[in-house]
Amino acid sequence: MSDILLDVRDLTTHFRRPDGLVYAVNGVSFQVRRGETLGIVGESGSGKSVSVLSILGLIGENGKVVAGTAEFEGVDLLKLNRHEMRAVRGREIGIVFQDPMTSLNPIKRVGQQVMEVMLVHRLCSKQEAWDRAVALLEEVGIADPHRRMKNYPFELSGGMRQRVMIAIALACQPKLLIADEPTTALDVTVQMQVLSVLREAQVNRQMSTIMITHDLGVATNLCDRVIVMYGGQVMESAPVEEFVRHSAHPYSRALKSSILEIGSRGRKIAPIPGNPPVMIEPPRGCPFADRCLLVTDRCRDEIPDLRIIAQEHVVACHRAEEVLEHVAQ
Amino acid sequence: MAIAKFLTKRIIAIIITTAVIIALSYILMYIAPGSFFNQQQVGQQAQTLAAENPQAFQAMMNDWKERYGLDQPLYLQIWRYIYHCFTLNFGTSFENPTTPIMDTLKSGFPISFILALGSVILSTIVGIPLGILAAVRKNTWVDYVMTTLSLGGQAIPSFVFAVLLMLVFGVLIPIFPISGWGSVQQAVLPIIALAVGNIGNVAQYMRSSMIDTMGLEFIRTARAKGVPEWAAVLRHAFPNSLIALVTVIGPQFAFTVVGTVWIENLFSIPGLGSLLNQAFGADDFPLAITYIFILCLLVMITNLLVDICYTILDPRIRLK
Amino acid sequence: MSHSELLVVENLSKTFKVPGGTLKAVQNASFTLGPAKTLGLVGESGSGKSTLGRAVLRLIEADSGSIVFDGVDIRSLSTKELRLKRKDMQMIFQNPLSSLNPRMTVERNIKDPLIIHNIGDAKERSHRVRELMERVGLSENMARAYPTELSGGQQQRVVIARALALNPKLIVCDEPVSALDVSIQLQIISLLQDLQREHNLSYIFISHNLAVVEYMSDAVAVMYLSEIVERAPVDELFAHPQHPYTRVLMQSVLKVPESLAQRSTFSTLPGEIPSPINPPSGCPFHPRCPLATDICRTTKPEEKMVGDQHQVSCHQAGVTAQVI
Amino acid sequence: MSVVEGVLQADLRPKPPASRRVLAWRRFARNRLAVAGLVWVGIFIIVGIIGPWVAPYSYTTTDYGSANMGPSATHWFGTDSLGHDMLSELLYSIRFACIIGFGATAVAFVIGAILGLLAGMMGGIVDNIIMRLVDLMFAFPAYFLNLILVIDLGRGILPIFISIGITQWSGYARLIRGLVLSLRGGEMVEAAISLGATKRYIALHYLFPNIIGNVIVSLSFGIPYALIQDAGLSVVGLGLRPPMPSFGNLVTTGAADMMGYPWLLVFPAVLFAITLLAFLFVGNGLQEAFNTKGASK
Repeated sequence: MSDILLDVRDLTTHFRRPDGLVYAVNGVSFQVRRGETLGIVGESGSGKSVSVLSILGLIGENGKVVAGTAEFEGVDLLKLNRHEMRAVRGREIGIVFQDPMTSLNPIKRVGQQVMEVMLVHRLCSKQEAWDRAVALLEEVGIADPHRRMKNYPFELSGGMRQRVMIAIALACQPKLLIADEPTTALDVTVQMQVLSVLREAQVNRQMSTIMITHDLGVATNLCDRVIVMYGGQVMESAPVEEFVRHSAHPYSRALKSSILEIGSRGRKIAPIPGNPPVMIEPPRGCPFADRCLLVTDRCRDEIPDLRIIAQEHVVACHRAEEVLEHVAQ
Repeated sequence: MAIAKFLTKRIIAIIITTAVIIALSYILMYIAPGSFFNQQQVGQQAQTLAAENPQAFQAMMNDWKERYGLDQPLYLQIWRYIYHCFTLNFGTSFENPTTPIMDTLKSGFPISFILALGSVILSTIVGIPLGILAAVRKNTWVDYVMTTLSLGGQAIPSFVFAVLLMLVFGVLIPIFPISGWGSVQQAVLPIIALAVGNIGNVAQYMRSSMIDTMGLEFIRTARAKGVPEWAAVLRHAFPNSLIALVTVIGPQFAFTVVGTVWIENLFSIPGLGSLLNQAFGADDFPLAITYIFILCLLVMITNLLVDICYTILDPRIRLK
Repeated sequence: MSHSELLVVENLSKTFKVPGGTLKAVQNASFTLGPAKTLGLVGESGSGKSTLGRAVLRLIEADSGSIVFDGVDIRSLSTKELRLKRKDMQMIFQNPLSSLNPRMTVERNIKDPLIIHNIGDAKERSHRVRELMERVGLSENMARAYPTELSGGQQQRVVIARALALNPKLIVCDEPVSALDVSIQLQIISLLQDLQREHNLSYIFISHNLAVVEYMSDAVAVMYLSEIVERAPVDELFAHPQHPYTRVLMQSVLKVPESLAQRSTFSTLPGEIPSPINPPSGCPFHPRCPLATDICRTTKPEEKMVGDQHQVSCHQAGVTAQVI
Repeated sequence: MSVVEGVLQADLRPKPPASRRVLAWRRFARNRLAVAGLVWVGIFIIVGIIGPWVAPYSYTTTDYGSANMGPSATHWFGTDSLGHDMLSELLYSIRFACIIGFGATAVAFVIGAILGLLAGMMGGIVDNIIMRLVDLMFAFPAYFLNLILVIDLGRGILPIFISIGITQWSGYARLIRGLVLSLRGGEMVEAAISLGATKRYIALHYLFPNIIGNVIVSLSFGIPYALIQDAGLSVVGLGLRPPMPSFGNLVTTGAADMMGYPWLLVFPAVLFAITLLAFLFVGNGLQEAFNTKGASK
């Protein structure tokens, strides 16, 4: 059995808009190993969500994968027909979305919604599904699960709803859990609760997790490996320890210094100038070039390839070595 | 308990509103120049009587006024009518002083009701699938054809459509009778004529409601669970869209009942509509008030039912 | 003391009527704010921080309490007087797009306060708008664009320019960076700080993010369930947080760890903020508080001084300083 | 100078100042049915204005000698049982339909807008009273109120469009109140208040421009609705007093003779149907162009 669970190569996804194409994802490659938690970090418009959701065909009717492969246990998900894809969704790969307020069907009971995923994949009888759903709710930390099964989503708090979403995603014992900004819409204390539920589930179940987030703090505290995306491309990918110490992409470093931590007071801050790109033209050169302090003419004309600069550490920057040298000094 | 309180509140509101509407209608008819309370209402013979024997005429007029309460002050007249309406004692019409209006209602109302109900059921059964189909096939020719047809259905008033139906299926290809009432065949054309506009309305509303719902995130969740597309549409999107649709179907029923008056005239159906010309064309105000009372009550009861439907369809809404 | 203060708020309370009863949005909030200073108002959703910010500007009418701004009792002003006074106190919103008029160009939006208060002639106004746009970092060619055509960061700059147009003394910033990307957040924070220095602005800076509040503020008030539970100068608060809730909030700010060993355990409070319609008895925080004792369940803690200008409402404050 | 402004200038990509109106028009123009509808409506209005001058006969001209004739060179659309020229009747019908359709909608809109604005801006007891009135109007079968009002006011053009207007205002009132309320509670108006704007200024510069799109859409659906109401009056013989022609009158009399003289029915019925359809297409197109929801009736 291969160590790689999901192998995405050269994924390219476009969106059709009335005023033209949006080049959302441009040749993204990444791998997810068995049992690992992968963090994909980026700002809005970086393509972090699209690159993962397009593998499962969940990007809406205007989005289209135009190139690439995504092998999940050796099977290219992008070549599956509708029927085969359905067998993967929810069964092999579970997903937790950002906003628990809108991600649950407002007029169906919570229990039904957890049971549905098991019944759709014909895992068990209705009775058994009920028992399993109760156990799942308990696992994600919902008190009094028997009563909660009969509640409607509007009767639950935001944190509880997100726990229900996690229960749905875990219900079929998926090999991969995708969490798309699962804490962004929640209060800070509740964010902590949900992160801890996710970490526990990941440890207990030995599954792989992809954590999509804009928050470098979440990624570096939760994940084994971090991928930084910008302008629909992978900028850098490294194990978390390597990443926090030796990140080699100017964008990664800028992102890190953009995070205010307690104790930042009085520190001189240097915001990244400019705005994230709107990808209405095909990429030409490094997408970060406009905002990069180290930019050269080459950066504007030539898309940097992902290069290995240390073990398991790849970076897409023409001047990565200089960045590292500069840090070392 | 909550239901009892809710119903009580609503029923009181219905009674008050209906009473206000009766009063308003009465006053509006009372002030109408030269109609409703005109002496002509007592009939042709009375005119000759007035010329020949003024005294006898006066006596007859007094008798007539007394019968309809016209000898009393206006507010008492209004009160009398409200009271009579709620006790279902509608009296007799000017035109036909021997037959109680209630008898006419008993024979006419069920016919109009069946027509309206039939058309609403037909339009719901046909309109909902059409709307869903158009939503699922959004921006394809199916959608365009559906949208155009449903706009067409709404644009053409039911009486115009009725006339066209009579022309085609009654005259050119005579497969359905175009007048009378009593057999199932006779009900076909009028019900279709009434339903066409409603079908368009329901279909278009269903379409836009489904498109909205299909764009919501819980549909994406359903897909992410591996739910087949048809189930995402029918089990998740449809029930949520239905909530919005109830808003349209409810008032539509009442509106259709009004629409029956035109259709009944055209198809010579002895429903409530046949009385309409008499009530308003011949200024027969006891009949007119009865009409308004019945329809107003129907509208309000439908609204009440719609609200109850909401609470059944949507757990978030509680009876208040 | 209040002589040197720009803003003195005392015992401000606001209750809303809602279907299920009454919602106490703000209870007995008191604080002071000096000129060119920033008060950070931190709390989670439903803590009442936004209501408090709006009540200070009388965008929401408080039920009781007093607001003295610039020596004037704001709550006793007539509608007309208040309108004129608004020149001195402005607001910046969380969602810039929804606070701008979508049917007006950027230029017209920024010019709006000048038109409302009839300041300058057409030429002077245009000149002022250019000046403001340049100052907040908007290029001239955006003047004729509509707000929806700008990015979130640019929209927030328009809002800031509009608030600056009248040369206010106080700006209430309600989560001004929460809706923005990380890199843009820092730009806006930096801009707000520069503007504060240049114009001697005072800010009430409302945020759920303790790190941002720490960075911006001179003093911080922590709100929980419609009450200010702890208030202190920023250094004091972060050095000696007294309220258990403050400490939890501090832990909830994730920092990028130096090594795997330093990673957060995500330990936190159980439960979520209770409904302000039915607040718990005693201390509002007791159902979630790890230090809660019987007295916390029954008796509401009084505000007490635990250090220089450091106030806290907690029975356990000072008794236990151990980390939660 | 801070880092921010210095570097910012570079990447602000200049955008062409595309006006919202232009964008809305482009969206509308993409909808071919809507454009076709608009063309028809345009012709309809022009005919409504010049019709009486180009009409070959007056609607009062009766010519028993040539009654019930089919379409011919002298009478393009034939004649009716009184020898009225059908073409002329139709041209006058269009004129009267224009006046009644636009007039009734204007009356309804003026009443609805005033009450809706009052309810939305004042709130409290005023809002309560106006909304109870709206509820009452929704419960009152509009058609019957219409009939009574026509009986009260008479069967001329002016009384008819006033009557229809009086029965149709509640929808506009509810729409405008809803829009005002949703805006009034929003951050945009809050921002305007914090700038020190007066109520009048807010209504004029903030509320009005932001609700006008929905209102236009609603009006475009209101006109055909008023025309249907007008025709409905004719069905029970309470439409425009003959000999004044109207679509309702023509269709109703045409239907009575449809076996013998089908042209008397076909021309007015088809013309009427196409006109209503054209208005609906325009309304639909506007709805998409302004991207408004729930503004239709």
